[in-house]
Amino acid sequence: MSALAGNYTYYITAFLLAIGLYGMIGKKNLLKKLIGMNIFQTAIFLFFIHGAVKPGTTVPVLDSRIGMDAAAYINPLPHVLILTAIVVSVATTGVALALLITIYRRYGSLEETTILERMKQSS
Amino acid sequence: MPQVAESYFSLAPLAAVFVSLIAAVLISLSSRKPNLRETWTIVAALCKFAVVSSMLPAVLSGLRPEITLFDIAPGVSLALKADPLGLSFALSASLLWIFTSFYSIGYMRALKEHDQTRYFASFALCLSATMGIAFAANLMTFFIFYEVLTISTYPLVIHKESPAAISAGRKYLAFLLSGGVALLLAVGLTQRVAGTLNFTPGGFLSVSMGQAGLLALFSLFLVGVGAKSGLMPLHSWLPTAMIAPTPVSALLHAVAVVKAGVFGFARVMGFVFGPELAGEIGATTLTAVIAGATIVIASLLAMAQDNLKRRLAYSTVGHLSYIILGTVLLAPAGWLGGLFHITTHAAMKITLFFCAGAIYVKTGRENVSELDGIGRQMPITMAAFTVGALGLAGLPPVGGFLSKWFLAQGTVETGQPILLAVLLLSGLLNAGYLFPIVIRAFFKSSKDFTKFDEAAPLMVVPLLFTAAFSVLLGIYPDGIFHFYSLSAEAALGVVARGAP
Amino acid sequence: MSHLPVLIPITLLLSAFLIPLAGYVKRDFAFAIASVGAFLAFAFSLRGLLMVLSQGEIRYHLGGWAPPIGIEYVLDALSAFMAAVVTLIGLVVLIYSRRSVLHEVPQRVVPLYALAMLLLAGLVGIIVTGDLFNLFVFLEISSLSAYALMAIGDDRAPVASFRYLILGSIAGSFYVLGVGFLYFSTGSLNMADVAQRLPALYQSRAVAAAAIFIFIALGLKMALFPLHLWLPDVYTYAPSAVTALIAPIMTKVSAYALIRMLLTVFQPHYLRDMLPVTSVIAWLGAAGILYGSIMAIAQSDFRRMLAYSSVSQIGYIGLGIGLANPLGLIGALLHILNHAFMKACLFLVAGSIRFRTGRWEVSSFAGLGRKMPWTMAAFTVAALSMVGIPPAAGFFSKWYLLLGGIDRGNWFFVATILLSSLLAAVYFFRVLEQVYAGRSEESAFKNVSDPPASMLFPTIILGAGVLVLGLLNSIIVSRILELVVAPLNEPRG
Amino acid sequence: MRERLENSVVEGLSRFLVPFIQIFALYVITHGHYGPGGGFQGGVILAASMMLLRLSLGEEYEHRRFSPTAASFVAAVGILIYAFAGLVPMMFGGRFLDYGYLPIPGLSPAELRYHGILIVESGVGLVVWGTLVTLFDHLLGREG
Repeated sequence: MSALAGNYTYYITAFLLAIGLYGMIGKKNLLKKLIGMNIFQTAIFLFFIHGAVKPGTTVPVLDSRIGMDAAAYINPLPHVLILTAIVVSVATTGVALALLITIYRRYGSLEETTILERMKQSS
Repeated sequence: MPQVAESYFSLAPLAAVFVSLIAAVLISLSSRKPNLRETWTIVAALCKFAVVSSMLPAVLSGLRPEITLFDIAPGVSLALKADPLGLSFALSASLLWIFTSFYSIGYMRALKEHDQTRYFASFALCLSATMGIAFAANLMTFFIFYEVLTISTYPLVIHKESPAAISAGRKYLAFLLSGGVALLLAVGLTQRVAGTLNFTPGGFLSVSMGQAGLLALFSLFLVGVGAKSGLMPLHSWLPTAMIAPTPVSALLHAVAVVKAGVFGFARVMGFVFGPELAGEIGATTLTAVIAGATIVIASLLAMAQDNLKRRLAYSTVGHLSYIILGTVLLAPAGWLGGLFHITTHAAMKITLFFCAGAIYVKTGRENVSELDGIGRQMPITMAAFTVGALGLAGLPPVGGFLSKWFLAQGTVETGQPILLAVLLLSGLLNAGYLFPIVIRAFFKSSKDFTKFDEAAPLMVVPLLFTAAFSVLLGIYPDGIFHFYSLSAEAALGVVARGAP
Repeated sequence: MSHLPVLIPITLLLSAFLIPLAGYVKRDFAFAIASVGAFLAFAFSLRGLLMVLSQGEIRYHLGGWAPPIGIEYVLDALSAFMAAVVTLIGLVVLIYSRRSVLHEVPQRVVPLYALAMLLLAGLVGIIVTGDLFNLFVFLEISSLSAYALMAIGDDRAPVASFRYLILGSIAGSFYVLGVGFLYFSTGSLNMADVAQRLPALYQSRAVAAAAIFIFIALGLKMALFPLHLWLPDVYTYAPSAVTALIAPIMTKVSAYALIRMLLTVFQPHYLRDMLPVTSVIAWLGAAGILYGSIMAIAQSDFRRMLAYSSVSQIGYIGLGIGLANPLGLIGALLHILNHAFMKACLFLVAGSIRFRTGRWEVSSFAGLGRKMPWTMAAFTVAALSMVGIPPAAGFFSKWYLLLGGIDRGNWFFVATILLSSLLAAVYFFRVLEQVYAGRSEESAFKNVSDPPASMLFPTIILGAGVLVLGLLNSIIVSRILELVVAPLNEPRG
Repeated sequence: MRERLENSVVEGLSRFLVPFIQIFALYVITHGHYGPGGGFQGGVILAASMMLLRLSLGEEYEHRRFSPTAASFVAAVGILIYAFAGLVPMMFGGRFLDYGYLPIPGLSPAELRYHGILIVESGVGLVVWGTLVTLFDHLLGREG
């Protein structure tokens, strides 16, 4: 179990990645694909956050009690990276939702199968 | 031994290529004024011939006009150089282009063909590509103009725009592009194996590069160049391309395009591998077998063709293999015969195609069976046809006899009786499929050809000129344009590993 | 300290921000700012290229933070060459797009140009950045603007764009995952710094995982063969000006990133000998060449045919990278340039045909040869170049790839390169036949003629460019590309 | 959703809450550079307050107070502030985004970096605010 203790988050990340990937590729409903994408991206955020953690350290905000010793703070860089990744994820989801709305307005459904049928009929 | 030739910088080879390139542009721009357009073609033909013949004295005295433009790829430059072999091919092509331009003006106007601008522009483009092939100094330049020639002939093959023409175009492209791809691989391999692509008389490859590899490389070259020179398995595009207008079949499919293939073969055999190396790796026997077979089978097939142009096409396939046969014999006479046949065959075959065109324009008849008694109506045309037929069969007064004579001499010197037999047999076969036409024209009578009624002078005069030219080549081969000495010097250069 | 490396992306970003403002005042300002921005960016990248060739690479770090902490922008032979190509094609297509956009999506002009500039900024950012994570940010900027641009098209465009969004974000996330693995094993994000720290870690599985994730991600963005599923629909349903902007450069920039990873980050020795990554790419590239050509033959819609031919041409670039020998890589890099010109010209012709006749099926092109002579002349030159007929540019990239394949001694690759030019001949000459020798029955094309000068002139420039590139390719190769492939010449030790 | 919600409790509550939300949003923006928060988060809170008003008090009323064109105008201005905060140092000898070279008199480079971040954060706040409100209007707006 010691192997699991130290890095159980990696297993969770891998598990979430698998769910997200399945959601994106397996599901037929476009909105479910979008949800799958968000799960996928959250898994990666988890992976980065876990990478930044040092046992027994605190939030990387300068605290007079702890002083300037870097070892006392967790590694702030992955957090910054993930902040940007979150912005990107939100933007992608925003664009995806806008696309889904136009698709829904045009085809009246978000099921890929019905959309493809209606596309064939109209072409 | 002619002294070692040194090359001097001269713009002439480049000018030869550019003359018809500029003409092609001018032609396409002056599409609304037919007369101006036609004058561009004729002016370009005359200038090109002048430029090419201006190099004649220099090349004969052993100099080599050369121009290196720029590096087309690291280590490989776009370079043009006029050596005897290249000059004799360019000279015959440009001379015959003059006659063909007059002839095609008459032909196109007589039949009121559509899209004449595209026709004349691509014709000019083909000629500039032919000049590029003739004067290419290395394999890369040769390959570039080789492919440009394939593409610029395509619009001429599909000129009729009928479904048959389009499928002929597809077949034409399928064969020639696949040949081009094989040639590209061969050139690539040569670049990697030998490091250089420049033509050097006597070849620059050496047996140290592996016997089997070299034979494989040679067979790639054989396929690449063979497609255009109508070697037997790869020839079937030529008869179907006869759907093109007759001047196209006359100049391109008898003189420029197919001769480019055979000329390329001579370059590969003489200037890349070298006759001795080719002999060592067994390439000569391989080619001799294919060429011999092509000659015999093509002549037999020619007999079976009723359509006149298809019969001439198969005869071209046969005669091209004469030239290939010449390059296979290790004796200077063999090479001389082969190279000289490039010019003589061009003159004779173009005459026959011109006659076929004149007959078609005047009587609308294409098949040999419908030509009974045509001699009464078109005696001049049929007279020229007879001259051409005599030459092709290898009878004395016409040039064809001389080239066949040297070829035969070559086979005797190298002791190859089978090839000698093939040559003689094919002479008979040629007679077999050409003389019946002459006999049918003059000695059979028919009611619809009674009064004298020749085609337009614009077509008949070029006809007579080419016939006269073939006879000139027969009687006084080293005549005005020294074709004989050009071929002789090229042959000596290659076989005796002497001057380039 | 020259500002060039950062000036190229900024001018594009700035004009992307100015366009919405100017758009309120007057719609035409959008096009004006876009073309000024693109022209400035091209001028800077050209100047950068000349400076790099004379003085060597230019390094620039942002915000005063010296590398490896700060984000570093690098203009070396490879990135300056790519920046010049991308901005030039962007400029030419932008000039072309004015009339075409007004014709197809008149009510979306301002957002379209803002997004186009953002797309160009993102692509140029990927090229110029020397920081692994910054590359992810620019990758997402360009992808997001591409998703939005592609959705502007007709009814089926949003569906195609959504599928591309899903696949694109998978690629982006894989890339971030790969960078995460690299960061946690080497402790740095700067490419040069990571490159120094990696050799010691070549045995670790994390670095191997990073390499695999990054190459899958870039392979997907590059539409390398099995990962190309998004490409055909997107190129077919997006507005023609958008496809003309995206097709020639977007996949090439991911190919550039792949080459940057091969040459700079993971040394070629690692990816070629220790991990079979390059040979996998080579085999995928070769398979892509054949798949793309065969699928292109099967299409009747002209845009779809060009889309599949893009898949096969990207296969060439993949093959060139996969060969990982100097000549192969020169072939790949030259093909990035050649294909950008050829594909841009072909899509501009497609746009002009749509602008005049509104039809896409090849069968409806009968008689266009006479009605649109100049456009079809440019099309013929580009088509012949795609088939690989010398002296057009397409032939020479095939020439180097061929030599690279022969050097590598892999006859399947050599055969694929040669066979594909025959396959390309099939589907391009089928169109040429239709254009020049087709019988046009319906009289619908009575008043069809060449498109207006602002559309025709860029098409002609690109067509002529293909020829000029062919003749001058050895200057490009010897002056620029040979510098780029120098690291490949190291012994295999 | 688009008409005025005739429900006094929701209206009264939202009228009461919105000012406090907006002040908190400004607090988050301005304290972003050394504490949790920053331009992005502040902008989101600001936009949320706008959406709350749009949802509760109905679209027509709110559009007069903060119309969609104004929203995208604010977004454009915000991004330009950010861009010029990056460009201006380049004109004064620094590198792109190097706030130490901002031409504000009487401040040492360290303080300049401190305030530079504030300018950038306010720019980002405006952008996020404008963009999210535009996004909200388009997603729920009438025109397609």
